[in-house]
Amino acid sequence: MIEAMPPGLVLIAGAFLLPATSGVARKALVLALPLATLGLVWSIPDGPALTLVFLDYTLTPVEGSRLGRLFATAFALMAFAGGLYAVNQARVVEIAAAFAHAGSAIGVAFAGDLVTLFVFWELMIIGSTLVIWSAGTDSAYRAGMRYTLVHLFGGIVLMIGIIGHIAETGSVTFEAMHADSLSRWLILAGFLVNAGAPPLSAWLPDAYPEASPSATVFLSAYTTKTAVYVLMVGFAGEGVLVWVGLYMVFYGIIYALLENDMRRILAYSIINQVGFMVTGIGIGTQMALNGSAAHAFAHIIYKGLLLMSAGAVLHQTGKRKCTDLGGLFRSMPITTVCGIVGAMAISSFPLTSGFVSKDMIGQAAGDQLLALVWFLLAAGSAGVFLHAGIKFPWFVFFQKDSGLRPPDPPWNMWAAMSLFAFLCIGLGVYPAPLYAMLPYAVNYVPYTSAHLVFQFQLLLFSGLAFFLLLPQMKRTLTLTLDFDWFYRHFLPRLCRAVASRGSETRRRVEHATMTRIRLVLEPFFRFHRPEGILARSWPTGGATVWVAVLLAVTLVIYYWQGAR
Amino acid sequence: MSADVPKDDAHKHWLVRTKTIRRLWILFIAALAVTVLFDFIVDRHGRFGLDATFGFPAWYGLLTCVAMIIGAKALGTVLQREDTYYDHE
Amino acid sequence: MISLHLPALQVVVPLISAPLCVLLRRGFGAWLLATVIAWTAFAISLALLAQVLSDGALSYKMGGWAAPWGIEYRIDRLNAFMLVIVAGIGALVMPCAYHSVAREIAPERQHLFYAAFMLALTGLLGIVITGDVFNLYVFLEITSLASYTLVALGADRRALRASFQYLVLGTIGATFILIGIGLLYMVTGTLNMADLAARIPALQELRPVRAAFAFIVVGAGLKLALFPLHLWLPNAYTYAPSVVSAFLAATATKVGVYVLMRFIFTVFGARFAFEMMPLGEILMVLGLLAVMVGSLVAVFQTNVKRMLAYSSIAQIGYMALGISFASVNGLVAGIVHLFNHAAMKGALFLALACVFYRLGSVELDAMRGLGRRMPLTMATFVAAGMSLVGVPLTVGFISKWYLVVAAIESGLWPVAVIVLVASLLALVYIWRVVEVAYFREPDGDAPEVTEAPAAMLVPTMALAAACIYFGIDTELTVGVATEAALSLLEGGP
Amino acid sequence: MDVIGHYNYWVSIVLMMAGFYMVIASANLVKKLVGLNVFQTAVFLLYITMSKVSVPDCAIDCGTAPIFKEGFTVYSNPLPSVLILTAIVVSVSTTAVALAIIVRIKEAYGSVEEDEMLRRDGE
Repeated sequence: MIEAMPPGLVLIAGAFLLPATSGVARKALVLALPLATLGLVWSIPDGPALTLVFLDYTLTPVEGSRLGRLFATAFALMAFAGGLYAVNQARVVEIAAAFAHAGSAIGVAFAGDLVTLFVFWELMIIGSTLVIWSAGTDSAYRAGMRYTLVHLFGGIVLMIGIIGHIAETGSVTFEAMHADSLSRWLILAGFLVNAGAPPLSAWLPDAYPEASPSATVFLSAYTTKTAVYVLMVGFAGEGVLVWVGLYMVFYGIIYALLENDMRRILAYSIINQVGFMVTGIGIGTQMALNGSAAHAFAHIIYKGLLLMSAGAVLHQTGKRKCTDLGGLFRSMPITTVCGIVGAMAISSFPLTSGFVSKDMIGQAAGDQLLALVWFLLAAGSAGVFLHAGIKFPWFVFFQKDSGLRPPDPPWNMWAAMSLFAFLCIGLGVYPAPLYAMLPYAVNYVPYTSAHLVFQFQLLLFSGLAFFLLLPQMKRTLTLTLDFDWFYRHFLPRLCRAVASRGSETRRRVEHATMTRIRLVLEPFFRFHRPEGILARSWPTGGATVWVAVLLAVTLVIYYWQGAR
Repeated sequence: MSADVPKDDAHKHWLVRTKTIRRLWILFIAALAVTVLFDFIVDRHGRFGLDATFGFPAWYGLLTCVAMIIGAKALGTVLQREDTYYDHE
Repeated sequence: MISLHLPALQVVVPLISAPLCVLLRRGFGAWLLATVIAWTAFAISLALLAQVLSDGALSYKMGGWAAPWGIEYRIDRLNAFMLVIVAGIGALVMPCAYHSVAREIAPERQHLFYAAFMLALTGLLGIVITGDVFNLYVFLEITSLASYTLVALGADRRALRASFQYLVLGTIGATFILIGIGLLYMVTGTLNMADLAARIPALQELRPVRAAFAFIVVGAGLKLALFPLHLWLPNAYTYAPSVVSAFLAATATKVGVYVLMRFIFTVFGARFAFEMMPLGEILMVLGLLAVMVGSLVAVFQTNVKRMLAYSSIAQIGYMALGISFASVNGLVAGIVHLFNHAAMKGALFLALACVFYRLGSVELDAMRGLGRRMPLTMATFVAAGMSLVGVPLTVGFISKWYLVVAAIESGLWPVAVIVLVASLLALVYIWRVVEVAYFREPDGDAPEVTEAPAAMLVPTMALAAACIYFGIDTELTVGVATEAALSLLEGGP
Repeated sequence: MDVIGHYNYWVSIVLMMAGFYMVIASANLVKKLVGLNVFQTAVFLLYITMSKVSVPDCAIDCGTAPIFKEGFTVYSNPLPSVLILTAIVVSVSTTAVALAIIVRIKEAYGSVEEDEMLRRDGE
């Protein structure tokens, strides 16, 4: 019976349990729940493990697969490290929400049908919104609201797509499909919203940096990677994804280069990294899919690490802008080292996890002789080093001395960082366990002399470009307009304009109708009705006018219909 | 690298002393040279021709990075706003 | 023996209890009687549903007079289901009423409150159970008169204004229905629904039938607060006593929707309403407008009760939309949503009754930090609120799903989009409450409050639990709704 | 169409519209209520008028009250009159409730003019 339970439910149930506990019990629970989930994830065999009937459909809420297990493992690991990182500092509501979010993401990774997938998909949105809100600030509230709305919009697109797909095929199974009809295009679009694909990508850098230090760590792992997972299952080899992915790669780099907020730099860099994965999915060969899966796994760890180090800085200094930071390596050595390890890993420096995962995608592009894709991916790799590999550690830990001398963060935070730093290097040195988890057999050898030389040249000369153009990279107190301008600036104004027009119109209709009535009937009633009083409208009168209007309209329509 | 006044150097962290920085630059340039020189002994067997040229990753990485930085700056002139832009919602 | 007369007892028992409440002259005694009666009515309705589910539709001749001349009570799956909704909400609201009424209504009026409440319940049950159109009108007026009184008992003087407005519009609506019934009688010579259904197809070219149709649809539209005939509703729900809002929001408009369905499908027949008359288009346009306008206005309210009132208008729009598809899935969506909305709005308004009982206000600002001070109440509110949004694993999701399925079946993709976008707006206004209650600190001078009394909390939580339970186990609700929808579309009760 | 022959329907419709107009146009709650009553009365007339049975070859409308009497074979339908008695009861009750509410409004607001009430509530 136990293997029949969706493993994510452990975390979700735990989320409801957490607020009821306190003290040591709560801490023990925070650390134990993800590990229990991890155990459960590995106990689920391949194939459908549970079916149930819901509405008119037979669902498979739990279906084991290699790929699902890989993602679920990374999600559970992240929940553990994130829990450790947050256990003493974060509000309990934040950890609870984060666990619900993680549990739902694991639920998606094991969803065997589209309805289950959608259910967990929506639960993820709720969990993540609460994670953002737990920061308790006004800006977090507003950003969280925008975040939810964008995601629920994505959810709408997805739901319509799913229902349309079920109506067309009669099948609820979640399996490989092609974007060949409106409903499947909608499913693809719904997935891509969560992946941070254009044009709605702005939700990510908008919302994540507003959350609390530990909350951002949690957030970085689930939403986008779940999207990568579902794209990989549903739309592997869908050509358009190559270009979507490449756009994301360069979008992330360009915006990160312009950004001043350290966690927002990392947020753009998430889009950039997911871009690599999406490109891999678009290429769709076994090598490319292995690369995307491995990169997603590695990415969850090193991006978690980077955001932990940024979070540690924020927690210790209360500052988040690069213009306010700098020179922190003096007093925060552990954080600095961990941050650098994360930066190396994201740039796929040899001996880090990024090195053994990302270039599988480039290799796949090369094998398929996709010249343009290959060259762009190489340029993207260089750009990663530029914006995340150097820019982030340089402006936070080095550059000018900001005068700040905060100590390293509390033990649980640096323990979590050290764990992930260890994993980043461990997977880079000994990638066999990771390769063993990948969906297809791996025939890729990362450590060849050609690959090493290529990578060193590319990265070091990117570094040269950075230092040569350092004056150009000077931080400014600015933000960069993105698509969110439309719903943060333009739409609210439009709505306000429309709303005032709307109530004005209603008033006018009521007014005009009553004036008409007056014009017709005035002669009969003039003797007892002072001039002008009819021109005013009273609530009951106004409401009654609508009754009359509706009755008249329906009568006319019905008679006309009869006369035809 | 930085334009700090040398006379305070003694009080500074060793990593940001002018001398250390100069040494780091020398080390960096040496590393650059070594990686390029490795092109003579390692066959990187390119697939598309251009990527087989001498020191391709080096010059390609440098050029694309310069291009990306310039591109970003150019875009920034259009899209950057004061960071209080959205505060008056 | 008694089981034979259950249909009559369903109406007669609460009807008799009303004057008894007046005679008791004491709040507590009247409350006790009303509670016992409400639960008895609930038990009867459950027995009737069980009977109908096992034996099919049953007919009861009031006073032993045969059908076309006497009044017939005819109970099929749809109205058995409706009876359970109405009586169930009545039964759950009564335990809450004791504390809430004690706080909001003067002691010398409390027994009258219960009398009016029982009359309202009688009327609603009567509308649902009867198979005679004129009897339906009479019950409609019994409910309406009782509701005007109940609304007028609100503590704020604006309740009086709201009640009067409700009275004027409600009377117009009921009179429209009366006109429609008269026109139908004029051409068919019968008042029995089954008879009408049999005779109308031969007469549907006649103008009086068309006029009757227009009058009845508009009249029922007024009763169910279909946009733009909803203007009485926000004030009435906002200023009425808390339990009255809960009871009316959960039942009265639903019964209005039921009346509309009954007339459209049983009396006039789907072919006449949707093929000869463009009712589908009209309901769709009005439903969509209701959904959008109701939700949008709700977003900007600061009084949570008012916010929920506008949300009700939007939810009624969903039901109208479900009817407008005139397809099985559309009707299932409409009927299931009747039940779902009753459960979630009941829970939400009862949670607000708890809040009002402790805080004396349901303004958004007053609810700061309430999540910590009244955790169970607010948890209930959130659960029911999520259901309103249509989050998966709640009842709201089931309705939303069927509505979208129906829209896509009919090829109306944009309608599906609007339905779902409006659920986004629902999230916005529910989120506002969640955010204020859980993520804001209370003002320094906020009164120290504790959890609401158990008598109020338990029914509220029971309704919220229903919102979640029936969101997962849909066999009863969707099952009954599907069969009811099928029989409605076939025509005839 | 026989316009004059249907004069009883026309009366009923005119009354209905007049009542409706009063409900819409009057700010005074009592006048609104009177309008509502006129509106309902029009419906009573409609019901009564339709119960009168007319036969084509009769000199005048022939249906008589439903009392058996020699010489009369055509009787008017008694049922609508019965129905409308019920409706009249309903209408009286409505009026009573409305008047009670108006009395309380007068106590609470000191006015029965809708615009005045709105102003006193500051809306």
